[in-house]
Amino acid sequence: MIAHPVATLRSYVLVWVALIGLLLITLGSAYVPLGPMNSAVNLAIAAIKALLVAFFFMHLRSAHYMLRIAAAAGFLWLAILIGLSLTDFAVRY
Amino acid sequence: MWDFPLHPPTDSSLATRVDHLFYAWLAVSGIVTIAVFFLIVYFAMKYRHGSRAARDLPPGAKLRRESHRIEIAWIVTPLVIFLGMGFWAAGLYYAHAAPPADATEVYAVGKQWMWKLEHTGGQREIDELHVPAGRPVKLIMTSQDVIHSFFMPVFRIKQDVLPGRYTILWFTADKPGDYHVFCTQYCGTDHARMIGRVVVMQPAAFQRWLTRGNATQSMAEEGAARFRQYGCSGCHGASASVHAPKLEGLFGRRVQLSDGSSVVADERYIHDSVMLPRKDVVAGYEPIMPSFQGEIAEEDLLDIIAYIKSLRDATPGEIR
Amino acid sequence: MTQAVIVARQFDDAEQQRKASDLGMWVFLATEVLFFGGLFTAYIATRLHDPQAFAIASRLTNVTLGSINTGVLLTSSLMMALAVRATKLGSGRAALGFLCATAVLGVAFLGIKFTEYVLDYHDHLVPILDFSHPGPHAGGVENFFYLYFFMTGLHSIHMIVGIVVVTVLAVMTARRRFTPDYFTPVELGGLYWHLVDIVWIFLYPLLYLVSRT
Amino acid sequence: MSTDGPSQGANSAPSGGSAAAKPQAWGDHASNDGPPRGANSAPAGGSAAAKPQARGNDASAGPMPTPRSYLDDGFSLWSWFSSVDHKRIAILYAVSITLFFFTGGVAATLIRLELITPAGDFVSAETYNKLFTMHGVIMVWFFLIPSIPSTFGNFLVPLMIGARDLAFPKLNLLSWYLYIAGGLFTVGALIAGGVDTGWTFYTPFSTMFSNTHVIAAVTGVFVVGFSSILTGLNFIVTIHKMRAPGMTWFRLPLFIWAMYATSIIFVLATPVLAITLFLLAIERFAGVGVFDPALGGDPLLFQHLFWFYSHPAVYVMILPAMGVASEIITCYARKDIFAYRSMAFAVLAIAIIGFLVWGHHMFVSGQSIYAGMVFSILTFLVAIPSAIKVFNWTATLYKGSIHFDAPMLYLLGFVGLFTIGGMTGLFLASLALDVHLHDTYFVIAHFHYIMVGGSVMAFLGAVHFWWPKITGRMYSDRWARFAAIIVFVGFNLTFFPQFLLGYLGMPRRYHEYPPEFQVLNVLSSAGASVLAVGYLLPLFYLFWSLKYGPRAGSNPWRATGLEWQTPSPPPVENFAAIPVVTAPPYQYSAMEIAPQPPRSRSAPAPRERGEGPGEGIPGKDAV
Repeated sequence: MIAHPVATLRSYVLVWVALIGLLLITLGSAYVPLGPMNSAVNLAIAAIKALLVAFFFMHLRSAHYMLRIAAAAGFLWLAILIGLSLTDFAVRY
Repeated sequence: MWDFPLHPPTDSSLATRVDHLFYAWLAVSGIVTIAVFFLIVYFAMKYRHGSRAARDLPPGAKLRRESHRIEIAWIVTPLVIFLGMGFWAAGLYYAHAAPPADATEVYAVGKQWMWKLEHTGGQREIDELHVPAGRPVKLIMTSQDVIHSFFMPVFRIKQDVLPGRYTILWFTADKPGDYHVFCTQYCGTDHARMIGRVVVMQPAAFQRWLTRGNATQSMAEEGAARFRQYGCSGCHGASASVHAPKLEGLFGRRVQLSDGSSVVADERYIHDSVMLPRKDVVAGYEPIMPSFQGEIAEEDLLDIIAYIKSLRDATPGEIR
Repeated sequence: MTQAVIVARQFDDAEQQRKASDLGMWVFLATEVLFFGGLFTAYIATRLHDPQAFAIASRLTNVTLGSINTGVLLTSSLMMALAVRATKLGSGRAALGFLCATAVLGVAFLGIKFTEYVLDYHDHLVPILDFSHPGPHAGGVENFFYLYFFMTGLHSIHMIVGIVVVTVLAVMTARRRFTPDYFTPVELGGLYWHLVDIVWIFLYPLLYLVSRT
Repeated sequence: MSTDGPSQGANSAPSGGSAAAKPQAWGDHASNDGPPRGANSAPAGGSAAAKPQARGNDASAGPMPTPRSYLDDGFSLWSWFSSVDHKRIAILYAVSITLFFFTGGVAATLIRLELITPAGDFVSAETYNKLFTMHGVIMVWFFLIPSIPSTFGNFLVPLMIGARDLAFPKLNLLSWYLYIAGGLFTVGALIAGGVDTGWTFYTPFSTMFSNTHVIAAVTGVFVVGFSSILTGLNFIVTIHKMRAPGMTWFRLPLFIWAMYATSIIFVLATPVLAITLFLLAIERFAGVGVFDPALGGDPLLFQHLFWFYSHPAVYVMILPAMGVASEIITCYARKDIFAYRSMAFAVLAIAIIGFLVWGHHMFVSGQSIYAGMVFSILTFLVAIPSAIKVFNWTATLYKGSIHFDAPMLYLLGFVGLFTIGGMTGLFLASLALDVHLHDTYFVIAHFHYIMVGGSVMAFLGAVHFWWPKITGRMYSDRWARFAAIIVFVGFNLTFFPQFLLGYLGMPRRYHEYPPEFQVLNVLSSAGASVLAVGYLLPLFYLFWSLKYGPRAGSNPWRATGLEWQTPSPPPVENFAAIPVVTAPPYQYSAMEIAPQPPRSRSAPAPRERGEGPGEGIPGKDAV
């Protein structure tokens, strides 16, 4: 029988606490006038939350590198789609 | 039967420069293609099965070293040549995109399936464009329905014509002639019939054509009439009781908007203000203007734009 | 090694089968990222086209319900993660409980979302069905809500699929189909659930928090 | 031949005799500076050792009669429609894409007939528009994109890497059903009256102005997209996780590398198309949406999203063809591929850079000129790996021992036509030149050189190369070579005049045209009739071979791939025992140099390297 390693209950709960904390921070920061930085802060927090979910809940932290590449590829290609179309949208409007 | 053309007519210096680029590419690609074909045929014959050609290859290490060198050579060489050609083409493209300030303006509206053109003097044409030789001409184009594309092979230029936007195209014809205009963006049933002529005339003849033309009044005058016909003057006129922005001296000026941003009042701004009046509301005014989307034809709107342009140097109160 | 694992004919052993399923799921998740990615691109282009409209429209969304829903979904993700953990540890009862909690939270999310939709409808904010917006930027606001319903609607469809999957997993767990050696379906179902959660993590600031100041 | 060990039992071809040639390339030929080592005389032991099998399987139970081939595994229609065997699914695909190919071909024929005269006198404008739309939609999504991946990819990926099947056989069958469902929607749209938007579905024409069955057609494409995604997913997982022992990444045949690169595109590009078409359908249905300028939407957004998929999709069409070329050219040149690693990296580079260049379809669309410049430069970068591939194929011929069987003729044609297609692509990547050439027949000619001159030539080459493996029968090589030459000539006659037409300025999608373009159009139509003959010929002699063709041995071409180590047609389980791989692919040179003496030996000794049939044309006497 292969023992499949599992993380502790505590670590899962801590990640959840962090997620809820970040949710409150992002909600709060939205009411602080920062100009265009509001969106940047919100998206940065969203990215952190997504990474927490991916690394801990989805076990990317201990996953085979191939799975990490597959996970990264989706986001990398999305970055290509958005980044290169911004060469048009960001300039033209 | 065999007297068909192999080369399109050329009537502008830009077209000649594009031709040079074309022939340069033809040379580069011709050399590569012929080399590949020659090598395939040569190897195929020399090394056909059963031939007596020597087939000894150098030993492994040396072979690898040599093939690495060959690999690098045929990565770097084409890359340098291709990028060089690419920058050459990009420079020309930039010239395509930058019309001179003194260009003669002609307005074009594409609609299924015809081109409507209007000169600033008010001369209207359908599927025909008369232009003077030797003078830069700038087309300001929009579409009333789907995407079209205005293509003049003789000048080697085309540009898509989009609804809700103005795109431009410019050229300077060298000599008189009569050439094709095609719509190259598929636009529905009679796409293939959305063709026309561009007639390049000597400047003097062009002037005669302009005066002889069908214009009863200039575009701006026509626009003034439309301005009243569509009821614009009811609010934007001098005697209006409604609190609406004044349009005298507007064109080309920077306008403060209600949301704190500002825009330059160009063709697109005026177009959007009429069609999408709630998009950009001038600071200090209520968003009460109705949309004219679907009410006003694009070519009438171009007249109105020409009218507002003509008021560039006017003082408030001139609009009646 | 116990014999509980059924190995399909094309695989050598359970290990190969499990790794293949894992990789397959992650590749599928990458396609999901780009499926939603097209919408995010459309969102960015439309927002850049008329940023004020998006600021105005975002203020019309119900940030209270949206934030609560985010919390609900994050919690459901925790439950799902714990269900996977319990399955791996072989405690079927705990796993069943966590799976049920996940499904219930998922249903709660959809309930809250539906409430929001109803409120939006009363506010005439549903393009196609009933949309009217006074003031400037009406077109841009309508486009925002078009995207809002498209994106959250597509997300909700994914949630429904996820709830069905989790329910099936719960039934299988109740029938003791999983062992510490065979838990691939639970793990894959969990990955799907978490990805749907990640999509929402990005939707939340883009739809609810554009301009609250 | 029956003296082979149990692990090779599968290899005794039904006919016996010299046909059961056993390749050695999988033996250890790593150094070719000396007499071949033991591997050469012990093919069974050296190259394919039985692998402990996870589960009892009667195939490994010792010497036994020829295992049941996949073709004999049930004869009812249902046994085909419910099969999860990758080889049967490949056949299902092959039959369906052939039907779609000829449907699309009929549309092309009618288009060329219409264009013989400048006036629109053969069909009406509406009909013409529907014809080129159906030609595009069917050829792109129902023929070219699934062509090589879904047929040869499905058939060969497990065989080439030494697996029993793809990782997810049921998903594989599902993807065929999705393909058929998508096809039914599209054919439904065709029967119900057609679609006239062009295969590009540009908004706002497709959303607000067309009066045809756009939503049905778009649904068909949406559904078939998921078929592509599932196929790609299956291949990626299979290639990662199911390779035979010893089959390291750099021992993979280049066809597998090409399939892997293709799958990346399937998986990462297709979902964007799906969501874009979804947005389009809703927008058409509801009259509201983000592509509509009336609300401040942007039709160029549609074009960006569409080409983000559709440009990489072009590489979906050509990358598998490149994989086929690498297999076939090495085999008939009897020489190792030149620079294997750079060939492998080049396909990956093409797949990845191919995602960065979509904006070159939009140089005159009204996108920003900065976008134009960025996309133009990136486009030149993708030309480099493509050029490497062409040069390396050519270099592979150098000092080879070249046979001119039909597959080789097709693939030499492929290299030439792909070169022309690729080089003319550089014209179009050049910004200022594209302004003139965009949306003219120059573009039509360019992409037909890539897709028809490239992909279809390679597809036909692959059909001829693997036909003996798939069906167990040999076709008439004479007829096949004749057809290959007809296709090459007909193709050039059809499409070369279109380059000239394009430079003259003839726009695409024109039902009528100015009279000065007629001569070139007539030439093109004449070429199309020759091309049609070239495409119909294989139907006859290939069907003939199914019944009357001599039986093929397991390896009629003396090729090195693992797929040639198993009988033709392969048994249900692919391999009696999973082979163990000990050497890189394509070791043809070693195979050629070493056994000169055995070459003329008439009766190969047992456990000796089997000799290809008589001089020159392998497979000729495979009775």
